[in-house]
Amino acid sequence: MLYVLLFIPLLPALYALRARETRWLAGSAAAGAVLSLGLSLLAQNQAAGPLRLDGVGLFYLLLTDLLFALVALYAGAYFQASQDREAWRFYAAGNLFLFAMHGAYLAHNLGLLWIFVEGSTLASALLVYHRGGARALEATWKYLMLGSVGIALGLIGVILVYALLGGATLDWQMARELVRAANPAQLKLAFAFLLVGFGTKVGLFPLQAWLPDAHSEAPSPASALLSGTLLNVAFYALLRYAALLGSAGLFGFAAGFLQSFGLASLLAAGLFLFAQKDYKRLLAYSSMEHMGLAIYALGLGIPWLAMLHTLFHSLAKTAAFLSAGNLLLAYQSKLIARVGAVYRAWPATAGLLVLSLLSLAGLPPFGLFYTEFQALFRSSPLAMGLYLLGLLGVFAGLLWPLSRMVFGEGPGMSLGGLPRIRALVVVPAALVGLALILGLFPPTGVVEHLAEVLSWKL
Amino acid sequence: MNPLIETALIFLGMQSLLALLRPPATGFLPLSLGGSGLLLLLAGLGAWLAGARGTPLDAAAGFYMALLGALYLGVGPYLREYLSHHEPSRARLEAFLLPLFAAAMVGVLLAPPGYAFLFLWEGMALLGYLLMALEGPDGLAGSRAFFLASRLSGAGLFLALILLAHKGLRVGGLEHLVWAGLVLGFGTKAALFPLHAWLPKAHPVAMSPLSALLSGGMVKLGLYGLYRAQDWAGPPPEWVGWLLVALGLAGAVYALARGLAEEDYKGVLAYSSVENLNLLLAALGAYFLLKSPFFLLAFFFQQAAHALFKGLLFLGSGALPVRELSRLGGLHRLLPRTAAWSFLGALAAAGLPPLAGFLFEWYLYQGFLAAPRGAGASSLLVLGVGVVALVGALAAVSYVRLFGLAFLGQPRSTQAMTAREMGGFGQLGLGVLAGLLLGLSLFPTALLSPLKPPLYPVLPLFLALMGLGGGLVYWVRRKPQRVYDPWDCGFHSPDLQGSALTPQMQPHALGYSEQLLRLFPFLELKAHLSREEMLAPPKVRLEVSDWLEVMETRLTRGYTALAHQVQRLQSGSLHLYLLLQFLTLLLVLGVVWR
Amino acid sequence: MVGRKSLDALIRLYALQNVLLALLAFGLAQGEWPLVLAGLVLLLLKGVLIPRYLFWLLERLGVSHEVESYLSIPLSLLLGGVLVGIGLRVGSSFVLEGAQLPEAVPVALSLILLGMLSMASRKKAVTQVMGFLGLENGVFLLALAETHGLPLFIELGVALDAFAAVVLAGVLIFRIRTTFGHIDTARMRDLKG
Amino acid sequence: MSAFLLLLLAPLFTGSLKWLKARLQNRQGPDPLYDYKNLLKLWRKVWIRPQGSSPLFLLAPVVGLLSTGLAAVFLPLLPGISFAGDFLVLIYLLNLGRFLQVLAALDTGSAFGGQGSYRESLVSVLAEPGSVLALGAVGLASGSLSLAAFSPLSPQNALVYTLVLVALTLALLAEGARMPVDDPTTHLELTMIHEAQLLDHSGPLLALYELSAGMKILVYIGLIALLLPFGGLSFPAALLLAWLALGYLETYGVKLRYLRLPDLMSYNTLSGILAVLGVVLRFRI
Repeated sequence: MLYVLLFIPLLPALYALRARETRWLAGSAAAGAVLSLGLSLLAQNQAAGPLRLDGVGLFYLLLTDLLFALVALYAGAYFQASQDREAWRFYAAGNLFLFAMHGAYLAHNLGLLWIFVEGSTLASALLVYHRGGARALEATWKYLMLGSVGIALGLIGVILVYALLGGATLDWQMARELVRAANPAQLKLAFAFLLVGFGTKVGLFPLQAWLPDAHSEAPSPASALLSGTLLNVAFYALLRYAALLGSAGLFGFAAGFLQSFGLASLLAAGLFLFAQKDYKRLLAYSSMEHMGLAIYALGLGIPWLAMLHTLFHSLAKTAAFLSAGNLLLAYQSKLIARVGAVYRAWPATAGLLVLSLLSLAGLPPFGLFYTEFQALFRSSPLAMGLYLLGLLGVFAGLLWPLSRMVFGEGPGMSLGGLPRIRALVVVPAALVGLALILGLFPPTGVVEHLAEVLSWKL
Repeated sequence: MNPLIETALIFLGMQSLLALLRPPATGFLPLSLGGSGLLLLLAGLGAWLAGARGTPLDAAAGFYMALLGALYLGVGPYLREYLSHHEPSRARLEAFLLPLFAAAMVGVLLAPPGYAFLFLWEGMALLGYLLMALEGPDGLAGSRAFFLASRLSGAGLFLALILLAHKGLRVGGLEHLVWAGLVLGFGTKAALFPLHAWLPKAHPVAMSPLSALLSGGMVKLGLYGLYRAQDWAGPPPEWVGWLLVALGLAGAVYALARGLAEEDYKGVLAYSSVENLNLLLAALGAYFLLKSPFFLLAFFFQQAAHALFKGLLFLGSGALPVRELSRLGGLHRLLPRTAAWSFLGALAAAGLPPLAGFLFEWYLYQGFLAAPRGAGASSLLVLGVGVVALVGALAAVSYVRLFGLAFLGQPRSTQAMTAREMGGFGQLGLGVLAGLLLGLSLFPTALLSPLKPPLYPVLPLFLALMGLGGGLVYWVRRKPQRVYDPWDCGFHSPDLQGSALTPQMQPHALGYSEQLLRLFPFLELKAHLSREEMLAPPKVRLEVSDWLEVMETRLTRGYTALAHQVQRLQSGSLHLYLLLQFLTLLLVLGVVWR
Repeated sequence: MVGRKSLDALIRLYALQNVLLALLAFGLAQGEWPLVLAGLVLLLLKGVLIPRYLFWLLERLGVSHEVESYLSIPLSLLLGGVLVGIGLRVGSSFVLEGAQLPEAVPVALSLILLGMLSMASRKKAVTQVMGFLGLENGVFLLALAETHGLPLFIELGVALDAFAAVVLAGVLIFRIRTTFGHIDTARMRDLKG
Repeated sequence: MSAFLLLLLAPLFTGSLKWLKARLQNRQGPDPLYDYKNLLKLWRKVWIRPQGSSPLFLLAPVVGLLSTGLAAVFLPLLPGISFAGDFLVLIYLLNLGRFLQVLAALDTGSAFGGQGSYRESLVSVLAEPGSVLALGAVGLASGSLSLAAFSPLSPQNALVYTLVLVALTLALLAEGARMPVDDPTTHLELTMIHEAQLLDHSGPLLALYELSAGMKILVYIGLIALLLPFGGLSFPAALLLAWLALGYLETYGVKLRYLRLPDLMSYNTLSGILAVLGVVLRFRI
């Protein structure tokens, strides 16, 4: 069953190489994702070979499949509206990407996890590249280089961990048992490599360089996938390793790093956001902020909180990127200064943009407000101060573009021929609605329950 | 919970729902918003007068709830008329958001300090922002400033309330940190100088009923928080009192002076709000220091009074055709009722007996005069008397200028000749607030009875003024009179049509206060001479530069420069990125080794 | 690898390095078939396939076979020397208990550092790929030195990933050549801020 | 009670002051009772309502007189109403009158009215802190905030009271629109402060204004009288002193440039501040 689950996405990927009709491509991709969504619910706690689906994996798998299905539907409308004849590239690469994601979440082996994370990098590089062009090429190249180096550093970490486990196994369950006997000093060393390696992919502060480039140059549905799902997978890897360190009794050591990197990302994101001129880069830096916050929450030793944070972030950010896609369709420019008066030109998109951005800014009634509150609640006064400062900076950075684009001056009604395809609005609306509901009733208990498999020890 | 409050909240919820389902649903506003206002007024007054303690409705919270209720009662009918002039799509959104905003404010009063409080606090800010942002490009800067300040306020509260929740942590200096957070959080919302900068930007751009709710209601919640925080965090450290008094008094003078340099009608009102709030904060601070009942009386009474008269004035401003004072004038002819309501509001706001504003100053003076004697620092509080007197005088001038330039004299522009009076519902809303204001002025004990207030003979004074004044007016009116043009130094000639006076000969908005502004060193007056044509007489344009605003601009510029510096890390050079990655690795490894 | 100015020489050096690595793997294998297999794959993939691919690439690209760097050759050598020094100096703390070949650990570290140096300093896209490959080799050597070698399927997966990355990079280099007319990554600086 | 007294005395005071000034300037001068006649004459005249003026035009003189009169009610020259904080009500009632007067000056939209309006505003801002502080200081020194309980000048409080008297005198000059703050006899509109606001009021309205202006001066004289140590004779003494001093001042003094007013009035504020501090920090001579 798990193998079926693993390979499901390859079918639509193969189909995408042959078919050219956008509607069918979107349908098949979404169907694949929905199918695996259902299957994964049935497959919890099953194991097969190096694969095993535990609570945390299930959580992220469900999230990924859900987002992928929605984004695939949206992408159908998006490529149709932008008259892109090469949508199949997106679906082929996207499904390959989904395959890698499935692999990563199903893998119960740290080595296999690494392989699939690297695979997701490659597949997502294809997503970023899409149809090419100078800027996309530049972004892809930088992404590939930085990502590869990062992941290679991560591999060093994996190797060191493997060696520390006595070269016996990389299986997650057994590793947790064995790691207690490992030399702590050298485990720390291994963690340093893992942190920088996977941290590059998560987009933590001084390692984030690829992130805004890739997010801004990819087609909007791909940006949504990158931000909503790709960052999660690297985060997931770090989550596993942090748990491993926890089993070894070294969590305190990891916590310092995680918290520092988290706060650094948050604070830096505020400054990056403040001077941003391109709204897709803006959203990318916001991703850096939220991954920083998730890492920080992880550093606090509350995995369920970090998971919840990534969940809310994924929902909101996907909605935001999809709304940004609508903007791009309507205004044909990624510059904030070129967009204005969206609330008159396209009220539905304006509403979605406002809600998703406010959600990202951590305002109630959305979930990020809850997770940020919980994280603050467990912080020391100093960290709390920095955290609040960072949140303010980020908010200041997001607020102006939001006001400017949605309510500021612009062409108003005169935008000719808006794409009137329902999915362009319905999909992000579904995401925002979900974010709203989950924000009002945060599924804390469920996530806590799922995170129990990490058997977190401080 | 109190069934009255529940019903009121249901009313508000229903209104929002209706706006969603059967747009624009503005017709229900008098009933829903106004009705909920009445219920809240009753429920709040009940709790306040009964002196309830703790949950569900504390006496202090009840006071504020009554205050909000009174505002809703007036704004509800007014809003129905006001929104009917908006496009239906926008009116629908406003009819949806406004009740939610109103409900959030009520919720803040009911919420215990903690997650729910912060949730509602930030939600309130969010709704306020959205309502303001719907104004479009004009409201951009204002709504942004409002939201930013709200988040700053939220940050302070996050800090304070979370530390408060960790009871075990409260050792040593943490107490001070809690209060610092509270002062930052609630102070920003209550426009504590110099954190007030957002208010004069935000309130003028909001639509008039919203300005009334913001200025009359929302900012008071900051004061509520600071007062109520005594229950949550225990008595404040001494520095809190001193800080509030010092900043409050300084801010009151500053705001009035700055308001005199303001040309926007609602801007002047906003600065007046800043003044009142700062004076209230000073009163609260002095209460923290001296525990004198006079300050408490002043504090509570003026909040109610300010809510009513500022609500009245802001609602009245909705009928103005333009906001610039230098383009208004003579509006009493076109808007006789609005002029009358605004006049009542201005009298109260200027702190003149027998209306409510004076009683506040009366209490404040007595409080400051009762400061302890001797060498202690608190004896210096007596100088507050002088500041209050200055503030009183400045406030009077400010309102003379506001009302005089807008409603009296000759119209200064063609727009000022096209104003239209509000219809029945609008007048009803204004009338409700005016009635409440008058009632509060004449029967202050009805509200203040829990505090056992001393009073001056306000009712006899009022009756004497009305009786004798009415008699005299009647008498004089019956005397022979003629209608003639105003005195123009005899330049009047039959060739000219009527008087030789032109509207441009009236004092200009800045000209009126120019001499006064020169008294205040933080305001720099600059006169610009400009000629439209070669031989035309030069026009003098006065410009005020405000030291505080200059600082603010510099701060923003500095921050932007910093952001640009940081952005240079993302220079586009892959090699730099790789180097950064390498250095990060080395850094982390270095830390591990150490 | 740091000092040479010719790309061809660089690729040959890389091939040689891989052959040596493969031999090392055989040496350490002690008859264990997974290691032998891994060594074989390595030999095939990295010793033969990738160098050939790179040569083919260079030919098709029609760019000069010269290394362009931010650093002059002496400086580059100097820095390389320093990094090797660091690698050898701190290498000991990377030697884990039960390492197979403790002596190789510092060498592996030096390789990794040198790989990163060449990636960060060299301008041509191809040279950056070369740097990455050097880095990868360092990682592989480390794996060999520290452990028995990773489990087979992991090893294969890793190799496949590396190969895919290089192929993808090659495709991208082609596109870069056709789009920009050069393969100088230092001049691709449109995306900033 | 005091209100009626002041109402009756006001025209006498202003009228005789004109007479005194004329005499000091070697002129014949009007009858000291001239103002009574003048007021009566004005009261009987037709009044002009300027084109487009508002009800405030009529209301201002009425309220002006009433508020001054009601303020005088709290002046305990004759037995009247008294309570803690009554001096504040007194001051603010005067403010009420001025508020309407200044507004009404803007009503006609004439250039001079506006000018007078903002000049008067400046004067009020300059004068008010000093007078309130001064009266507050007296209240503190007497241990009661009610005018009736104000203790008179004595060696113990001499320093404070001197300061208070300086402040109140300056306030009298400013609020009463006398030299050197304002010139009540000027006929040049450009230099007017108080008179400029009355330009359009005529007949009975002008009469009301004149009467209340006179009363306002007397109220301040009454306040000063409260501080004098002559018992029942304090008020007549204060009246006499003020009468002489004003006559003298307006004969030999010159009007201060309007822009220099803040310089003069800063003495007022300073005295007020010092007086209050003197009480609180117990300054002694």
